[in-house]
Amino acid sequence: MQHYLLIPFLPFAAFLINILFGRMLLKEKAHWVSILAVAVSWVVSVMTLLDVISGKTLNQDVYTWILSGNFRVSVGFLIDQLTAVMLIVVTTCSMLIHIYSVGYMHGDSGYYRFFSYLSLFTFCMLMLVMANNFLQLYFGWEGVGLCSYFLIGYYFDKKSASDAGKKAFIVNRFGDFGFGIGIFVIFLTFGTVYYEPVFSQAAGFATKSINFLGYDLHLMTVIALLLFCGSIGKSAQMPLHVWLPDAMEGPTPVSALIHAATMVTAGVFLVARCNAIFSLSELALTIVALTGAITSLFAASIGLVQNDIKRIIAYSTISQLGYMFLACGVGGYTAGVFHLYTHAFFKALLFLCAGSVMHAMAGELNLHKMGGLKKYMPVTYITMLLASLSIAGIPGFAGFFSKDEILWLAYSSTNPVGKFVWLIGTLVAFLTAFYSFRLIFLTFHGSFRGTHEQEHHLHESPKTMTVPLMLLCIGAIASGWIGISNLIGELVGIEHLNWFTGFMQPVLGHPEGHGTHAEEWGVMLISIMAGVSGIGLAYYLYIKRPELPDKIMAQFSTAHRVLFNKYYVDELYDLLIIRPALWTAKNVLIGVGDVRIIEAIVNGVPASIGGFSKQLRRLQTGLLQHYATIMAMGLFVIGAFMLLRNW
Amino acid sequence: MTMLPQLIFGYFAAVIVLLSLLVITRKNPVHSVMWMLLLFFHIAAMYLFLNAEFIAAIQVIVYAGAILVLFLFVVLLLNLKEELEADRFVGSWPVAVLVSGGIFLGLASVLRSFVIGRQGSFTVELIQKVTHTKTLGLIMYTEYLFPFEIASLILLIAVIGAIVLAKKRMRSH
Amino acid sequence: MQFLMPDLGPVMPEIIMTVLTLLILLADLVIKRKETVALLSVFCIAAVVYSLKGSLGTTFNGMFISDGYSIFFKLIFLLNVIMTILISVRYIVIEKINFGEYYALILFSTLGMMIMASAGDLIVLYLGLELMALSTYILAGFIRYDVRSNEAAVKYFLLGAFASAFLLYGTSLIYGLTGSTDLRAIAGYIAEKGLAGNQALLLSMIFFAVAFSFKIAAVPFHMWAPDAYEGAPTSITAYMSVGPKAAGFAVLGRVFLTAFGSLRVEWSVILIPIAILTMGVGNIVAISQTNIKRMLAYSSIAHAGYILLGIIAGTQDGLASVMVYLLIYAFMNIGAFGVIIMLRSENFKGDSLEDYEGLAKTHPVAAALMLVFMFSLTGIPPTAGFIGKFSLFVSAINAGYTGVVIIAVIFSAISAYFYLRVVMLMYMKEPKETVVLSTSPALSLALAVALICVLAIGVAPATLLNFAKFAVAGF
Amino acid sequence: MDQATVNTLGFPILSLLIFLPVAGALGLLLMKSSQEGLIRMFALLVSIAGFLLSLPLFTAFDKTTHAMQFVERHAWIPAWNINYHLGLDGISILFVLLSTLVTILCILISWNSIKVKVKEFYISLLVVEAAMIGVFCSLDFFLFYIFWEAMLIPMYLLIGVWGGPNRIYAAVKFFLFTLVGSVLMLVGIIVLYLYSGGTFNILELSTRIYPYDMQLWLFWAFFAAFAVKVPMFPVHTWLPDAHTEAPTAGSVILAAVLIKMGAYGFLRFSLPILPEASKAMTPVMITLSVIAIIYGGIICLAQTDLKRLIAYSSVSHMGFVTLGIFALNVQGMEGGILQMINHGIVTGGLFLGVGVIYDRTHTRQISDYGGVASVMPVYASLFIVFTFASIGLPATNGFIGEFLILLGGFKANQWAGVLAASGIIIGAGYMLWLYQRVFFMETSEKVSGLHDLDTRELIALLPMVILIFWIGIYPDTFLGFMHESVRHLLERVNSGSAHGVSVAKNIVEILK
Amino acid sequence: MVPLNWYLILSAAVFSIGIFGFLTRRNIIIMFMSIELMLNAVNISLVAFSHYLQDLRGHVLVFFIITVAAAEASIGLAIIIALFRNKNTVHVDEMNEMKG
Repeated sequence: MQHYLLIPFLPFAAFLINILFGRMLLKEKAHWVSILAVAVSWVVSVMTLLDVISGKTLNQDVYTWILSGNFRVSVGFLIDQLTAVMLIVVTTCSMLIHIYSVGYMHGDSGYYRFFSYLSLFTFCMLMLVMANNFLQLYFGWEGVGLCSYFLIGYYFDKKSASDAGKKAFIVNRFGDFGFGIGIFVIFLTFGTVYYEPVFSQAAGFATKSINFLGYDLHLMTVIALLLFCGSIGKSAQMPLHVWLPDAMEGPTPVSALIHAATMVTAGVFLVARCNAIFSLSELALTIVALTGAITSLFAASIGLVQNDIKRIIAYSTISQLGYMFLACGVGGYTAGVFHLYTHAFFKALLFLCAGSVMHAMAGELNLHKMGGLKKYMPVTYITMLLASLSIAGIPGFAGFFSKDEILWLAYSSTNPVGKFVWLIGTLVAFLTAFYSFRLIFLTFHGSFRGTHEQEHHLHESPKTMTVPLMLLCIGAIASGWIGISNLIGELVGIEHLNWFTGFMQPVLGHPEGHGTHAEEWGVMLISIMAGVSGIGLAYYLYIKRPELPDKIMAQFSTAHRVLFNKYYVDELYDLLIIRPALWTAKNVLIGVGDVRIIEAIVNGVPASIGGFSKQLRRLQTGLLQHYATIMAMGLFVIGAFMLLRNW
Repeated sequence: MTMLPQLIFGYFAAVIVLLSLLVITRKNPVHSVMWMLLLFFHIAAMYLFLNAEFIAAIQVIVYAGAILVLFLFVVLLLNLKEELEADRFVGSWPVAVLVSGGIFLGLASVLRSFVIGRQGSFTVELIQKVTHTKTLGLIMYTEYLFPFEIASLILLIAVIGAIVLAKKRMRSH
Repeated sequence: MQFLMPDLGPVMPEIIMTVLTLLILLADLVIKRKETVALLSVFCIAAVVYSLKGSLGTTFNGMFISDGYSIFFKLIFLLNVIMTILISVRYIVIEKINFGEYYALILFSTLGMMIMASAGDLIVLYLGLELMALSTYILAGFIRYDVRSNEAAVKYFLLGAFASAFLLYGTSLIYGLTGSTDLRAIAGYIAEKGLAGNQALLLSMIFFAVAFSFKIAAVPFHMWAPDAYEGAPTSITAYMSVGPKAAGFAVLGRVFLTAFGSLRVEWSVILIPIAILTMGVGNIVAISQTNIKRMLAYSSIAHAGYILLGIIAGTQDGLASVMVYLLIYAFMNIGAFGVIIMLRSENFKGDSLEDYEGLAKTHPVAAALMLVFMFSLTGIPPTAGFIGKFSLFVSAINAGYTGVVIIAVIFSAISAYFYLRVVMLMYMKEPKETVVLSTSPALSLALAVALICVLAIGVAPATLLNFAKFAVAGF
Repeated sequence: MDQATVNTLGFPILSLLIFLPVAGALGLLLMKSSQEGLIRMFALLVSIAGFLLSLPLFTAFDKTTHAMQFVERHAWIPAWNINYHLGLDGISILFVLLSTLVTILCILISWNSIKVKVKEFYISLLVVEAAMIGVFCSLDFFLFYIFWEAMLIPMYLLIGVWGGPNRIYAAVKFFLFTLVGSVLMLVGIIVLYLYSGGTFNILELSTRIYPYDMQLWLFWAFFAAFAVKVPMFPVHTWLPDAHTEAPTAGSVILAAVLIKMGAYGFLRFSLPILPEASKAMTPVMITLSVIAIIYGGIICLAQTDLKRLIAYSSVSHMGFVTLGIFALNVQGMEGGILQMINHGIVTGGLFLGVGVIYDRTHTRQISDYGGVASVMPVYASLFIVFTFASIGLPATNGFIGEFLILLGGFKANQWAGVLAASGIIIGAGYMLWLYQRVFFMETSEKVSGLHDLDTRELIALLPMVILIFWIGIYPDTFLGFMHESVRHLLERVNSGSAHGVSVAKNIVEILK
Repeated sequence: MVPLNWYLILSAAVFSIGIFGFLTRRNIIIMFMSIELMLNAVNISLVAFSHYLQDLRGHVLVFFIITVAAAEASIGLAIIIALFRNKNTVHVDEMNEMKG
């Protein structure tokens, strides 16, 4: 099974080739290297998946990376069910998006650069999912962050783009801060940072507590929450979600690959990977669930009123990521990963479609400048519609199965907040359907609202772009079929229809819903209702009565403003963190600390010595008598002192 | 009769102190020199009183005869008129009073613990018998030959110095 | 009374020096080229140095002691005078004081120092001191047409005479107390009679401390130094800043450690504040100077403060470090003055700090020399200055004066400021006007010797240290 | 002397390393100032020869022992029992290699930018190199001090003669700051020497036991010298000025090697000689380190001057180093040592990079830049490597060092670990902001039309980039050197503490 | 018999008066004369000591002091004359070319 090494290192080789020779030699042909590499990776991934299905897993060290005292960590790979699924998700999406980019990025001055970043990203993401220890995970984790930084800021001459890249990286660092400390605690607890010994020993520490920063806390809760900090950052959960909408400054394929399908799901992956730890802490799970639920509602509500096509999808991503955490929080790791998997397809598809639209609209992003595009770009329209149906949870589409499983697990969970998060989940399902179709209707239906010039340019995208759309569309529809609820299986008479859950069981365990079949049917029905009614409402508001939204907006202008401004979170951070930091730096640390105190002493002492020197100089008057008097006084003082001392 | 030495000492001491004060307080330097001449004679007399005839002699010959004359020469070179119009003391003289007074008190106060050192062999009788000049000459040219030679060098430099510093040609080529 | 010819062996260097100097004085009458006189002087010194070798011993009833201690000091004096003569040759022509007496007086002055170093009797000490001092007064005022030189001489002379009076008063007191002027006899008598706590003895010691402090220019008896150094001919400034100071330390060490050996506690109580004040005033006032000669005068005051640490330590190591330091100081200080002299030309004083601006650009070699000497004066390794300071500090700490050493090192760090300013002016400023250097082979030789010794002692001080240790062993 | 092994190379490699640059400087001294091309070439050759000469250290070093290697010992000043005693162990060897490498790069980067007093410049540079190597090789405290101080002279000149507009102030500040610190150390050295009965041998001093009170005093005396050099908060203010005003080569040497000497001093002297005091002072040192990390980091946010920002970032990074060292555990200490190397490479690289652009634009104001990445893509991509290494991205050297330090720091003191880790966030903030302002956004007026790196500059920058990844990906090459030495050092520190406890117990008993 | 201390007090008095004169007079020549006063004070005590110690060393020293005083006078006055030639004054307070 040694060929697994090809999976990450081929993209890495592609990266090296592109970055070293791209500018001078490859230029317009740069994509070949990358695509070839990722395609081979994909093939090997599929082979790996087949191996895993046939029961072969692998945990192997390649070489010792860091060795210091009793701390040892290596570059090593763990290939199990979870990894295998992630490999498929990553390589598939990556490959399709690589192909898509050939068309999308055509003619860009940094063509080679773009592909080398994509390859690097693929490498890092694969290192992340294939790691067999926390530190390598961290390596991939930061590596994808780096690529995200590069790709968001790809159009670096735009201030907004470079700002967004920087923001993404720094906000992520806040999460990584906790993640890093989590790794320290893990090492200090278990004496190792390898998954295998950590997870297998975790149960033994279930009741242990730890003195953390002076507080006695439950050990597993501490570790789980610290790790979860990393997840919050990477997966853009509240309160570290602010970077993701801005990340849309990057080229659209990037948004699709990194900020929808793969990188942002790394947080979910982390929680799923560490389920052995999370499961030992009720409190941590509750917090995960609540964070996920609140984030999903929060993001969905913002998504309702945005006008920027990519931002809407971005908020939808945040919302869906929240969903996944919700799932994990109620113990449904499998469901979370399942949603991760389906989401990767339909969300990547949504983004790529949006990219296709942008391509046609010459970079225009405002929904209100679009309309009626379906006749110009039918492939885009249909694929996007199908993706939206999938995200809205319409039965039969991939999103339905994963979402339904999450909601059922939440509903039936023993966790005290289970019912609550179910309620929110259902509400979010409704909102998701609504804004997804608002997007569809405003973009593709009605009449074109842009300029004539734009209208003249409207066209369907080239084959390199539409073919990936269609391929992804298959995923968006069919990817869910491997995890159809056993309930439906019973209905149609197939036992263990939910193959996915079974497949994942060795890694993620098997959560059981605690409820009756009737309840389960009820939950499913409600979720379908939520989706359908969301679509209906969108249809009503944007097709039937297009004048109504403006009225509603006027009616609830305050609410709209709050939502439109994303609850002012960015402004809040600016006020609470950035400004105080800069102010402190300028006025306190430099102004007072360095200048008034340290430098005042540093320069003040010599200055006062200098001043003293000038004063002392004046004693040397040039007058002989004064000299003599000082001498005589010296004699007198010494004499008086000594004589009195020895009286 | 036993009081006589004390009385004589008292006279000389008083006059010496008085003359010293006069020397340093006269505005006219010529007067100072003159008072100093008188002072030196009194000191010489006191040396006689202490059985040091030779010292008394050179006190008169060298100090009064040579050094003071030198002083007088120089004083006469100066512009006396201007001298008489200018202040005689510097502004900081009160400090000097305190300091010099303090030093005097210090010097006087330690005398309390003064003890005389090891007695030598040159008793008054011996010196009177051989005469002071001879005894002094004897040890000067034997025991103190070395310092004596140094003193001769000092005088030599004094000559050189006086010539170098006072001769007419100021610059070399 | 039988007259026995005393043993003249120990005093032979002094005799040779006297005779040769007198011959030079006579030769001066017929020699027109004064450079020849300089050359003769150098030969004279060479002969004296040669004769030092076999001069160990005590003579004139203990009045003259030629031991390792004094021989080491004599080497310093002779080194000092030879360097001074070398840097003077061209300089006194420029200053238009090219008289043969100049050399004779320098030699006599050195003779005085040699006598001081060997003095075993207070009378000899006094006469040696006066021989040195009177010659130096004349030399300080040697530029007769220059008001500053006159002023320097007057101030130096009057204050020097004033200090001599103190010395004499101290001598008379101790004579009265012990009935002797011989240093060892005095020490013996004090020990015998247990006079150590006697107030009169204390007072006498204070007078000696004051008088010697004057000679080494220790605060507050340093007031003459800046003015005298600034006004005197530069070559003489160089000479004065090393020679009389070293001589002062020689007698300070000898008198305080021999005659007043039993008053160690008392005199260290006096000398410690004096040392601290000296370092403080010297270094601090030097900061605000604008004339380099004056700055080096203050620097020389400060160095006296450091050297006092060795005396305060009161051990053989301490004395050895004093000797080592003075020797090193002779090289670096005369080296620095050599560069200053180089800048002096017919119509250019060259003693203002501003004159050094951009020297590295116009005269890189001169600037580099000055750089080395300045860093050595600061005490930065690998120059000799560091070795000197180090040996002083070691002996002082070894004697238990860690606190004083801490103060000393802080002052030596402060001193970096003004030494560095010279380097800064030379290397980091642009030249204002082109300075013409007045070099001569003699000056170059002196500077080369100074440079080589400063670096060589800095890198390989072992020989010098062993020599000093050996020299002081019989003290 | 079981603590030292014989030199297996058969020739006095360390002496050669020290005196080769000195000989080179003397050679330069003999050249005519006008032959600038020849002077540069000669200096370059000397530095390359030095580097090649240092490579045998790398290969011949025996990693399985903590003993000193390549030892040379000759009597030097018998009067004070001072020896010319050189040797390397796992702690010091890497710095020697770093020094020889950095010198080459400095000469390359100064090739065209130094236009006046060229000869003096290269002489100073080579003398600095010799002194740096000497500091790391010395096994005699006196010898160490000589090199330590001797470095001040050429450094003073480098900053003061070839520096920026405010160079004189910076040079004097640098000199006085360090001098005040080191003279206090000198007193400490002498006290130690006298107490130990007259030896300056570091190995011997490191095996003695000293009274606790004395250790405390000595600790602070050493602290004065080392903390200034590091520089630790609050004696760091010379660094921004010195870095900012120094010419590129000066900044690089300062950043890469010179300020390491402070931390090295802690490792070589404070810890092994004064184990109990070091242990007792750990809280203070850790606090100061953490303050430096955060303080230096936040201040960077407000900097408008390119070099000044990097200088303050050095304060922050060196805070990590001291934190690691005083964590007093294996990870912290190895991380600290590695981070010293890393910081040398990364910050050295950053300064090299700044030098490249400064040569073209002659401005250090960040606001004058913008869009450099558009006109100088190769330069931008190398610079971003330095940027991310400075931030501590995994796979760069910065990560390995910082991770180990934080791990060690966290182990020693959780709060310290957590607070210091926040420095990583701040670091990302100011470095990325810096990069954005300089390289991204619209091309500014001053930047437009600049040509990209030429071969010489590329050669100067590439070794640093290679090292960044080498250490980041396979740090064992470097960490491997230190294991034994660090273990030995920690044993010494910890055994010392046992004694300290017993002393304390005795005191308590006596008081009772 | 006159006690030794009487002489010593006298000596101290004259010495102090000499110091006072030296510290206060503007005229250099008078300052110089003050120094001579101080030397004479020393001489008085030395001669007295010699007398009371029955020793001649004091006399020897006085002899040398007088010799040196003579030499000193010739040199000092020569210096003063040189100064007077350039500055046309013998007042110390006009002699502050160098200070600080």
